[in-house]
Amino acid sequence: MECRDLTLAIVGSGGDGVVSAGEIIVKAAAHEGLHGFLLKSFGPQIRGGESSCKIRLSQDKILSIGEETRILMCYNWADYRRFKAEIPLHPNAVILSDEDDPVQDADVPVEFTEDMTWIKVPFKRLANEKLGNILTKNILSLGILCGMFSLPKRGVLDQIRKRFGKKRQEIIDLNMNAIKVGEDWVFAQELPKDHLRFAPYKESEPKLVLTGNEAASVGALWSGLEIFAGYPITPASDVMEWLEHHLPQTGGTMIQAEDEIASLGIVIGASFAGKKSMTATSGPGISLMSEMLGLAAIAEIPAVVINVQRGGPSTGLPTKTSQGDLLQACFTTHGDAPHVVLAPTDVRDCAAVTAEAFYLSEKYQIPVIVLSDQFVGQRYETVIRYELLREGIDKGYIRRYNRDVPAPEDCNENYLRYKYTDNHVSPMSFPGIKGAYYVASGLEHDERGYPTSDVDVHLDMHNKRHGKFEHIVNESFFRHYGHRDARLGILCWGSAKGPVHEAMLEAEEQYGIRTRCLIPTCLMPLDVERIQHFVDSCARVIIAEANYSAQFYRYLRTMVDVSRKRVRQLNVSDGQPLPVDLVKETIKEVHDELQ
Amino acid sequence: MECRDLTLAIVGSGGDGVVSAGEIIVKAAAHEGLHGFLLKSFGPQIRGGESSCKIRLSQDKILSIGEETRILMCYNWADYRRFKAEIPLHPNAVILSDEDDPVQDADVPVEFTEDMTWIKVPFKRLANEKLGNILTKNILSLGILCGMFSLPKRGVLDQIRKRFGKKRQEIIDLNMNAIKVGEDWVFAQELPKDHLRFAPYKESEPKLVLTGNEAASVGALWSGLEIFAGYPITPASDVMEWLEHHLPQTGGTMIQAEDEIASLGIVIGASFAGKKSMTATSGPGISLMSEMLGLAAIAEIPAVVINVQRGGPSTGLPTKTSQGDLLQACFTTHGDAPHVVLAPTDVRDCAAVTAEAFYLSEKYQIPVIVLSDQFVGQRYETVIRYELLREGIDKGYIRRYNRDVPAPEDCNENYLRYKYTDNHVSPMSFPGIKGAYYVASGLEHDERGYPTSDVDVHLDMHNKRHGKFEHIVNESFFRHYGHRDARLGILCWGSAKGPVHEAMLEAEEQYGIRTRCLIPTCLMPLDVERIQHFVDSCARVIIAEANYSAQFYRYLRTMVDVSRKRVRQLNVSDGQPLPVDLVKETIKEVHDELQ
Amino acid sequence: MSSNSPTIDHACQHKPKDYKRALKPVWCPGCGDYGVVNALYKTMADLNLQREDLAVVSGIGCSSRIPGYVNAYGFNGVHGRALTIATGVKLARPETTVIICGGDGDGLAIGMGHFPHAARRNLNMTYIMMDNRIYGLTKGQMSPTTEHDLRTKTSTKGNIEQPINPVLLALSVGVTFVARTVGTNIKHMSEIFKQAVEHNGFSFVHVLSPCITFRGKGQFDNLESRTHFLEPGEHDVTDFREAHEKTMFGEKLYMGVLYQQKKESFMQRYETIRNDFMQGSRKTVVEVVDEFLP
Amino acid sequence: MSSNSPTIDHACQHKPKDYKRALKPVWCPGCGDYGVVNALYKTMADLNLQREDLAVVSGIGCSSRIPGYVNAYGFNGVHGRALTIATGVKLARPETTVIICGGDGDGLAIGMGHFPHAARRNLNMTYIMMDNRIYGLTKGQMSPTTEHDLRTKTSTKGNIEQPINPVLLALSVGVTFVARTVGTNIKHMSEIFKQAVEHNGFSFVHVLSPCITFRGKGQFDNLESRTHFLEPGEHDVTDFREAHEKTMFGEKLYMGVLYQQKKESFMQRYETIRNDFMQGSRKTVVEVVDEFLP
Ligand SMILES: Cc1ncc(C[n+]2csc(CCOP(=O)(O)OP(=O)(O)O)c2C)c(N)n1
Ligand SMILES: Cc1ncc(C[n+]2csc(CCOP(=O)(O)OP(=O)(O)O)c2C)c(N)n1
Ligand code: SF4
Ligand code: SF4
Ligand SMILES: [Mg+2]
Ligand SMILES: [Mg+2]
Repeated sequence: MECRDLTLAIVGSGGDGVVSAGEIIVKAAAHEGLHGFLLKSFGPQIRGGESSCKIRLSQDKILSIGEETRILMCYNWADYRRFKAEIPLHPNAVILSDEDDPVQDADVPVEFTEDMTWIKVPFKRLANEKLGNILTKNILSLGILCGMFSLPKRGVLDQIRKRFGKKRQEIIDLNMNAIKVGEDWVFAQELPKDHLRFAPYKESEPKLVLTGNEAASVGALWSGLEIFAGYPITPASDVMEWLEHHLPQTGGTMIQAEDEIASLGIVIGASFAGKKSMTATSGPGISLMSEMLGLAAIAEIPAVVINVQRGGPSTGLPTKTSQGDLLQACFTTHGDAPHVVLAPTDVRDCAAVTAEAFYLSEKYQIPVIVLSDQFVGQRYETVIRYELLREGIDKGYIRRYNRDVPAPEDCNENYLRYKYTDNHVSPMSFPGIKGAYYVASGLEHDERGYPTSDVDVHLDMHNKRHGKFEHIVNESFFRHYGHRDARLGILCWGSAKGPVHEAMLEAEEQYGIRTRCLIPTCLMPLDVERIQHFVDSCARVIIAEANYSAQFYRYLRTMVDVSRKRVRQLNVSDGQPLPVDLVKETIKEVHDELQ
Repeated sequence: MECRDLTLAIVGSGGDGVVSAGEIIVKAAAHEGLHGFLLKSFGPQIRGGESSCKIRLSQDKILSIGEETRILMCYNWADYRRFKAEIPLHPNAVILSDEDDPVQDADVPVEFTEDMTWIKVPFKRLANEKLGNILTKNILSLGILCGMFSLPKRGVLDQIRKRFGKKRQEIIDLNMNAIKVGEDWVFAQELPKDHLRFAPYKESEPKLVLTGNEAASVGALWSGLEIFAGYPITPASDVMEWLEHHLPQTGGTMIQAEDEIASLGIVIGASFAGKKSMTATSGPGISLMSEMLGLAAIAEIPAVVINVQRGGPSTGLPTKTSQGDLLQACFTTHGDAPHVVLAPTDVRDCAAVTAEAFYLSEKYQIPVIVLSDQFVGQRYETVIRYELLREGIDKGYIRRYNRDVPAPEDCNENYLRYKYTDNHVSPMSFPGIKGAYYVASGLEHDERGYPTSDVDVHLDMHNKRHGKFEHIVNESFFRHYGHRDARLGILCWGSAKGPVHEAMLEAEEQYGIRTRCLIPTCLMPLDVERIQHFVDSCARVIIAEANYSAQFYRYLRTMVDVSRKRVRQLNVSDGQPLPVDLVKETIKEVHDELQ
Repeated sequence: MSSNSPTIDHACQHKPKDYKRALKPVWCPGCGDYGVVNALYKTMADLNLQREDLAVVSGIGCSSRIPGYVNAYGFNGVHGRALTIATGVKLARPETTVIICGGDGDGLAIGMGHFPHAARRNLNMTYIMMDNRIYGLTKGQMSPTTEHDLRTKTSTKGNIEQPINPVLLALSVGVTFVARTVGTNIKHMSEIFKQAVEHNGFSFVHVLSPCITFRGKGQFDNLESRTHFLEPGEHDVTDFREAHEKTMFGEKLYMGVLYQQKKESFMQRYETIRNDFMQGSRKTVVEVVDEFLP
Repeated sequence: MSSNSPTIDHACQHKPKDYKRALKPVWCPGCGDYGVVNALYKTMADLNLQREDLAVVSGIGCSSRIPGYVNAYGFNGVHGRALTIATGVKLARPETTVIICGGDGDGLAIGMGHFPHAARRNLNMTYIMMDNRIYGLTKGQMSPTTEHDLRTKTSTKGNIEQPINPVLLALSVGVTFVARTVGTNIKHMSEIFKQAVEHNGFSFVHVLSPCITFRGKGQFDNLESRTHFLEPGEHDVTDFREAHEKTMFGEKLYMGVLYQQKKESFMQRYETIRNDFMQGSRKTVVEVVDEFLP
């Protein structure tokens, strides 16, 4: 059987090299122009515990990790047990496990179906006997995968060359040889005629392989990021670690702060001084930034904050994904402080939306939170090189903005930092500019920036700060999929896009159900009219998201009239991305109810 | 003309003794069994700047400060100018100002109407010439007020005796004499026959005079508060300062922490150790507590946090009132963390609701935020002694709860700190209890409290933590006023109650409009059904609150179906309490639209 | 009531293993933190601490996982706030022995703001800082004690900041018991821990606890030649100036108790004050309410 | 680029009043902060700082109001976070002279966590702590420098905590310029401020600035007899041990520069590293993106 699209999982312990095997496969595929997608998952041990990779390779665009795994390569059944819930198997799955895994056949934690194939492979024996080095186990496994399932072998060899390129030739040779040993083992087996194979394809331009966190960093660099301050936290540290060298390489400055409050304080100070600045963190860090966020809002200072969401509450599940910080993003600070909340929908979007965050932040002098999450931030995805930023530019939603500064004739004692204007944005001076001195402050202030407790000025300033929303809404973007005339609508946000879109396609293919979907990139302020119109023009609406308390549903309701009867809430919170099957079955159910 | 109800304002500078004069009047009235109400307001100077008092005295229950001021006593017109917007004058106002205030008559910042009376009083001259001490000016003014308007003189004399009781006899005599000098001056004047007077009344039992912050502290003591930790912040510091001596007097411990994060950390630690604990702060402090709040939520540790709201965003307007932290209170921390939000409606309610906060917090092992504000927290109000706590007890909404501890037979290695139970509350052990050891943690955990990242356990624990809401809703209380069958409904929360209720009474008296009002004390979790029923049974609903972004309106909409058409939003944000007149006129407008 | 001297019940002499919880540590094989927790078990047994009167409090980090491995009360709080939570526990139950454990990042980066205040209060508790000069749990970023010029994940060209000297900091903010020990010497650690717990007031123990994964094998081996274990009588622990000398200037890296001062603890002082406030008897709520009568 | 030596434009010599903003201070008559701001004006004029290259940054408190009264760039931030904001300003514009002002509460209570890290980085900025040993703005609660046993609004029976010695703390965390002066002596203050601003690195000036309203008249009068103004040459500012001696043990309260160390500033170091990363030329975004090609 040939497939244009394959899902694969590798499971093992620390020393097994599970993750590097996974990365090599995806990069190999990308190298040959295929699409790839990779999720990693780890047990609680800091190092050396169980780890797993879920991989999807396809000749077509990939939207999600895919529900069930077609190929499971398991070095150790005890490790698999831990991940069982995360790695459901396809009824036709092919399972490769080590021939001398001590677990009794009867105790293998898999509910075998008739159509599954279970092959015991002498991983360890081959590595030790044929290659004399147990560490080659993962590489020879790649040889097995290539040989058995026609995975992109040329790419794999190329990756091995790159990966071990700086080591001694013997090591490169050893690994090249490992591929061969794996392949040879496969050729010695008797495989059923119609056994699973990746369909033949034509090589094309190599694709980029990167994570959402990397893409977000690229988006920031593209926008002109000059100062990054951060404090390590899973799953956001990657952003800081990547920028640690890439930011100075492009002329900027990266600093590791003493905590998250300091991170945002530094960002605000640097932005006050006229430089584009950013920080990145996860839930606990955002909670600590709550006060600083209000300062940026009232002092009207641009600042970009990326939240790579993880499972909460509190320290929660630091390595698992979640969309549980939406309401926080909108309402975390006290006292009617306006700020913007955006959410990227996939890896490529992380670049585009981060760039958009800088655009809005600099143009409207307002702090912006980018709600990414572990699912989109840490997965590897292939992206067409040209599309990473370019596609957004074509569509108009990737833009750069350089802050409005006062005209030279306004740079004098009469400079009004918080001048009332039509679009509520006032030209902003900063150190280095002669004459237009002012004091930024968290106190309520008048147009000059002087502290005041005048009740009328307070109200005017509220109006000024919130008045920007109207203009921002007019610049905000949506993603939409499906059929314009479908009666069944889906609203979702952020990384839920992938599973939802895939489920829509499957529901159409499988059940012939036509749907449409609307995804606001800009969550606050929200284009209420557009969403109201969408809701009103659907017979039923599914609102889908990966959190416990239906935050998007509740948030939409604050402004959009969505009667409870018209809506089907679909919210799941178990540390996993929204399951495609669940969305698909919900579509079916709601569709059937509509008949 | 005789009035059973008088509004009065005193305005002056630092040395003028404006505030003590105001306090003496209100306490004097309370001493004679009258009702009193007092608001203070200050200019930006740290000390010695302009200050004002708004006072209301009545023979009937007082709901609010009253819209227009009948009597203005102004030592200095320049000071009045600052407060003009806060102290609108009644068309029949009587104005007493210093005879040699340098301001030209034409420049006096008052739009005089025909029915106003303006009397120039030799405040300074009397103090200097008759009493030889300029500091007596405020006391002799009290003599003038008593003489001219029949204010409670016996009470005033009594208060002076108390206030100066510890000083030398000469000082007491001097001040007693000052009263006489003031009165004598009045008697020498010719007043119009029907001039304004406080109607004769029968003295009754003295009433308590206290602020909402004091009442909240009393409520906490009554509930068994043992540990208080706080960090100074206007307008919440009073709570800490009052507890500094009252808490040890009743056997507890008060500690000034190094910041708000530490305050809540200490509270959580003390509560983990089995003691009832509390902190109090304002907006900026709450923002800093966001992370700690999530810790209490996931570790299921009782904790009470009072937020005395002030004007925001950020440092904002530290001395002005606001209801701008509602959405923050509900959603400040990340990751679906459940906690409770309550709001007291008046001074007495501060005691009752704080007690309720402890009840819910201890019973359901959940953090509780009490949303007070500067308007209710710092105003003086008279309260019938018996009613302060007792009345609530009768009505069932003041209760005490002592935390559930594990039964002795469960205190062993098998103790399950987070055992799944019917009401989702698990008996909670603490240091001192033998055998039932456990580790509290911000990480997701299983029933034993052991860290886990198991997706199913995570979901079960979400269910456990959020499942409490159902039970809390069943215990939650509402305040309701007006006519059961009225078609025009009003929803409001917290300190908006006073102005709203007063406006309802006035609208009925003035326009014959019958209304009804529902006020949830428990904002999160919300008794959605009850509110839905209220909304559904009204033809129109006004939603009234003192903030910029209509937070209550938006919050209600997250769960209650309130179509935009049925609702009139009334939200004002200028640092002042909701104006009674505005509410009244809105009632009229909406009523007229209904016809 | 305020005496924090550990509750001793001679009827039942605990053994180190009695303090061990049946939960497998998440630590890497070879991590220094194993030694610390083992030394703690030993100290607890030596002092025969009753587990109901023992609470181990921490923040977040590899080192902060310790409460989970001790069979007593524990609190694994949020990052950097262990001292605040511990303060609450101690105020609430002065009879509880409170031990705080945590890393250099937890205590000196995000948690820095709380340390000097814990010192000023002098509550009777013990703070064990497990310093591996790196952020372990988040996988290898530089920490406030990372050596100048060292390359880490966030300083790939070398750390340009100066490290904090935790012992010097402790001395300068008034900690009343300051000691240093090393995670590879269980005997020395547990001896120092014991003295720290027995100290009446706030005690601080700086432990060099290696991170094998992100700082490599033998992280502190290069310090060995400089290390000097103080012998009894060799150093006058009450001499503040000398403590500074030994901390700042020496060629040697001194291990042992560097400073100890006798001073009333916070609870002892507070109880005096509380008695003064109470003047013989607790006020009732009704008495308090009646103060509001004008 | 990183040179922080104040921009001097001899064509235009500023006077103290040029730095004064036409905004009436909210301070109480007699507050020590008037003296500090006046000394600052003088320092600025002495150094002829160009106002476009001057930023005064603060937190919240009476003392933190200073930026509002200086006619240059200013940031009156949130409570306790002045150092973080100042760090951002300096990283963004190393040519700006950055002066941080704030109170004892702002800097040593809620803001404590940032001070040691500012020290470790050694960014070229000046931190002036106006210490009145009380929370002024919130009306008289005890602060981290309030004397032991002193009665305040939140310690009505006397403060039971030990005060922080800010100068000792600064020394222990590696501040490269440490000085003390007093708010009643404008000449001394401005002289010290000048040296602090001229120092290449992080400078800390501890100013005893009286709060007339909550600490009464002549708050520091009782210290006068102990006060000793250091004469030029009297004290070797490079001697760390001696700086400690003068800070900790003396009968005398020394005023003047106590310690100064020559060390590259953060920006100097960072620029070296950045050049190293750039290897001659800035990478473009396209070059960076292409690194993701497998
Ligand atoms: C508010 C917050 N910020 C960041 C983190 C991420 N984080 C967890 S542990 C840690 C540092 C660990 O270093 P250390 O305290 O030295 O402990 P170690 O792991 O080295 O023992 C960080 C930054 C967090 N959990 N919470
Ligand atoms: C987060 C936060 N907590 C508390 C406050 C209230 N507050 C304002 S200033 C201040 C302390 C002032 O003391 P200090 O820093 O010594 O300055 P001073 O007024 O004495 O000059 C406090 C507690 C605040 N503004 N923000
Ligand atoms: S990462 Fe380092 S500190 Fe953490 S468990 Fe492993 S060896 Fe220990
Ligand atoms: S309260 Fe004290 S510090 Fe504040 S302005 Fe007045 S005198 Fe100065
Ligand atoms: Mg560490
Ligand atoms: Mg102060």
